[in-house]
Amino acid sequence: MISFILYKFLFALIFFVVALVVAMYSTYGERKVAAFMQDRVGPNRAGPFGILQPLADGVKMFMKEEVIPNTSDRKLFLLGPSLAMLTALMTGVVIPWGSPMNFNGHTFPLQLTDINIGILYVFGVVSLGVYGIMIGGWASNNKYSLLGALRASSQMISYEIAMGLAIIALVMKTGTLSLGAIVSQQHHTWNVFIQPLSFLIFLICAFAETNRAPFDLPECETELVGGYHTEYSSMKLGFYLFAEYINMFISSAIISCLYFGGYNIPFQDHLHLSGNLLPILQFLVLFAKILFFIFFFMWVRWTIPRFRYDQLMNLGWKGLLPLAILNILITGVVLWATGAFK
Amino acid sequence: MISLYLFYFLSFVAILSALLMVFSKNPVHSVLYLVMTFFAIAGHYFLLNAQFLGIVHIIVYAGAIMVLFLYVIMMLNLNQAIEPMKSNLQKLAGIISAGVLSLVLIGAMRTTEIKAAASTASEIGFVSSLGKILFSEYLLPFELASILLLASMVGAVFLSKKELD
Amino acid sequence: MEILPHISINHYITVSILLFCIGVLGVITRRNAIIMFMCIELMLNAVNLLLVGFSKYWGDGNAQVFVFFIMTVAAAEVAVGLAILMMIYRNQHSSDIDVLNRMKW
Amino acid sequence: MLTTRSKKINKSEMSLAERLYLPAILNGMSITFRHMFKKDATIRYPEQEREFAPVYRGQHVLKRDDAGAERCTACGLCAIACPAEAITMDAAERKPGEEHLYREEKYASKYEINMLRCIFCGMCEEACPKEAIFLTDRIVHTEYDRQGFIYGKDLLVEKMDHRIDVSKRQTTDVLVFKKGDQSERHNQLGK
Repeated sequence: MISFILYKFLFALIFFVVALVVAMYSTYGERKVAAFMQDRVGPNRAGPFGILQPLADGVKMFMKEEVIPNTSDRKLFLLGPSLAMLTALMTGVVIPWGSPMNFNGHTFPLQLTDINIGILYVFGVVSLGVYGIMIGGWASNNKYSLLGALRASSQMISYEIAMGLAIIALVMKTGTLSLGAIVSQQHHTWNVFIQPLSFLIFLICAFAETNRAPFDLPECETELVGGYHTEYSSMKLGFYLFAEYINMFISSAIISCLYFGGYNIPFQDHLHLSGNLLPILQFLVLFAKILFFIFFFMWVRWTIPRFRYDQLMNLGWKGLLPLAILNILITGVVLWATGAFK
Repeated sequence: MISLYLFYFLSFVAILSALLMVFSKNPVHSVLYLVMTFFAIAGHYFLLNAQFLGIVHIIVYAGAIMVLFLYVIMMLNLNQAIEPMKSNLQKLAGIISAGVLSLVLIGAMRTTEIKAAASTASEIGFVSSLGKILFSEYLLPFELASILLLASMVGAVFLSKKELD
Repeated sequence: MEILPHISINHYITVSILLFCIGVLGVITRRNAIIMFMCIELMLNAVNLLLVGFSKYWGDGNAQVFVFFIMTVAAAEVAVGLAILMMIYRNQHSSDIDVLNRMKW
Repeated sequence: MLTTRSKKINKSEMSLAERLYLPAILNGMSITFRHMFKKDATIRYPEQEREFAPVYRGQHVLKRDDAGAERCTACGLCAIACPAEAITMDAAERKPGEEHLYREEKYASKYEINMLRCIFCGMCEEACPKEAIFLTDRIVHTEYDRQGFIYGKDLLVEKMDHRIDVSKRQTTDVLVFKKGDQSERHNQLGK
């Protein structure tokens, strides 16, 4: 029992560290990708190729003067970034990182918990993500922050619906809500080939839920100064930015797990891997998939301009929502025709 | 024993934050305290092994309904300064009547005899068993609920349109 | 009487009574229509908690389905209710329930 | 049509493929992806420096003649020509024994250019009848206060042991043009 708890604790700790490091290096990656796409070099001063840049940024963030506006709601002002960070990190609990490892007869699952409503859990935590932004934006007592907060909440609620409906079509096919089961089902065929429309809708909604360009209206520098984090400075601002990158990491992980086979390696059976080598390879493959999607997020950000607000709402309610319902309908008909319902 | 302590902890959080919700002057604080209450109630659901309801409770109440409340309060810019308050006498009367109500209800509970439980199947709260009931016995109400949601959506859009004519 | 080790159904009844009464208290003492609305949500949730408790007690899933429907209705109610409150606010520039003592304006 | 670059805009209804956005988005993404492998347009500045163009106009210099006497005669034509009104000067008369310092009988005792006002247009250079002021390929350095940007003679007149090469800007065309200009002017004065 104690060793079990210790293992889980250690696993959670490792996950946090990995998530934070990935988030840190995403900031570096973002600047590098942006630079490459714009025929520039990007950060290259701190360390070879600038790989120490995130550390320098972190030190800078910590050293900066912290400003808390006089007119702000102090407690909620502090609560905002912490909530954003908390909800960003909470989702990672259900991601399966590989098949279980074996050490002298003991099995160590590479998943923190495989609750049988894993997808609903993810969905629940994602729906809480808006609180960090709303509370921070409101507590700043600044009109730009408030506008950012309002935009964030309406945007996230709108896209949550389409996201949920997209997942429902997937769940109809998989027949389970557990992420572990969904990943192991994709041993032969990835879900993206079975549910391409669902994947597309989920991907677009993931952009909207993480407030990434082209859906970054809550922060929208050109219209709202800095949006919900206008009044934030120092590490509290860092928390907001970090939460965004962790969200990106987690959404990439969820997309890989739901649609791209998770830790499954293509043609895994032909490789004849055994023992603990397989989980390690699987972890690396999943990580590669995640990194690809993080790159994809950045790629899109530096390609597509920001939506206008009415376009955003139109896309969500008039585009993605009917499309998701249509997808459910098609899935239902196909499942009925193939005799999956008994 | 752990479950008992958990029960007391969750109940304490639920009741305390509910009270704070009623008594805090700032509407935004009220909303956040109510969210906390809902989390405690969701915790109760998990304790009772009603996983599906617990997570749906969080998604629907904390994730959607309370965000909507927060949204409206922020949009109308209701704050402490313009918050209408009742006189202290009215408040006292309210507290007394609510207290009396709770006393009556608890008294009624104490004198009522509840039949002993038949069986405690542990899997009733799971998605699969709940889904079976929902889509067999309660299929018609389920469909009606979807129509109700659609109607309310249309109604909300219609009501919040600025120009009706 | 026990539904979980050391927890009887009376525990849950008590908690839900208390939550319900706090909801009633809020409806009586507050004048802000939105807060009153939230108190009504709290009362609904007290009932939900009781239903889930009894569902566990009897080992019966029907009560949980009922809770599910209550949530649906609550969501619908909130959507329409908040829209109405917005309309009232637009006309009255106040969310004070005591202002709404006229039948028409 | 004001420019040759103007493009005809098609305002007809969008086709289904266009309304789907996706093809356009994919096209855009392929463009950005291709740019990832293109050669950088930037240079690493402190290590690498870009060469100045031969016509670069940087900080001014007040030239001395070959013997080391200042060429400027404080005629004020540069100050009149300056569109930004950045140049001021005081004239003084050369005393006997200062022939090795100043080429003409009159010289500028004070000559100041406000580098914050200067737009580096090169009009002073054009106006100068004595080949005294030139714009060079040197960069005006930053300062912490405005006073520091008012360059006096100490900064503008070239040092004896550190002559500044302005042959790049002193092209034969310029010389011929200026010579012709001067002779024309003399002719006009003669009339």
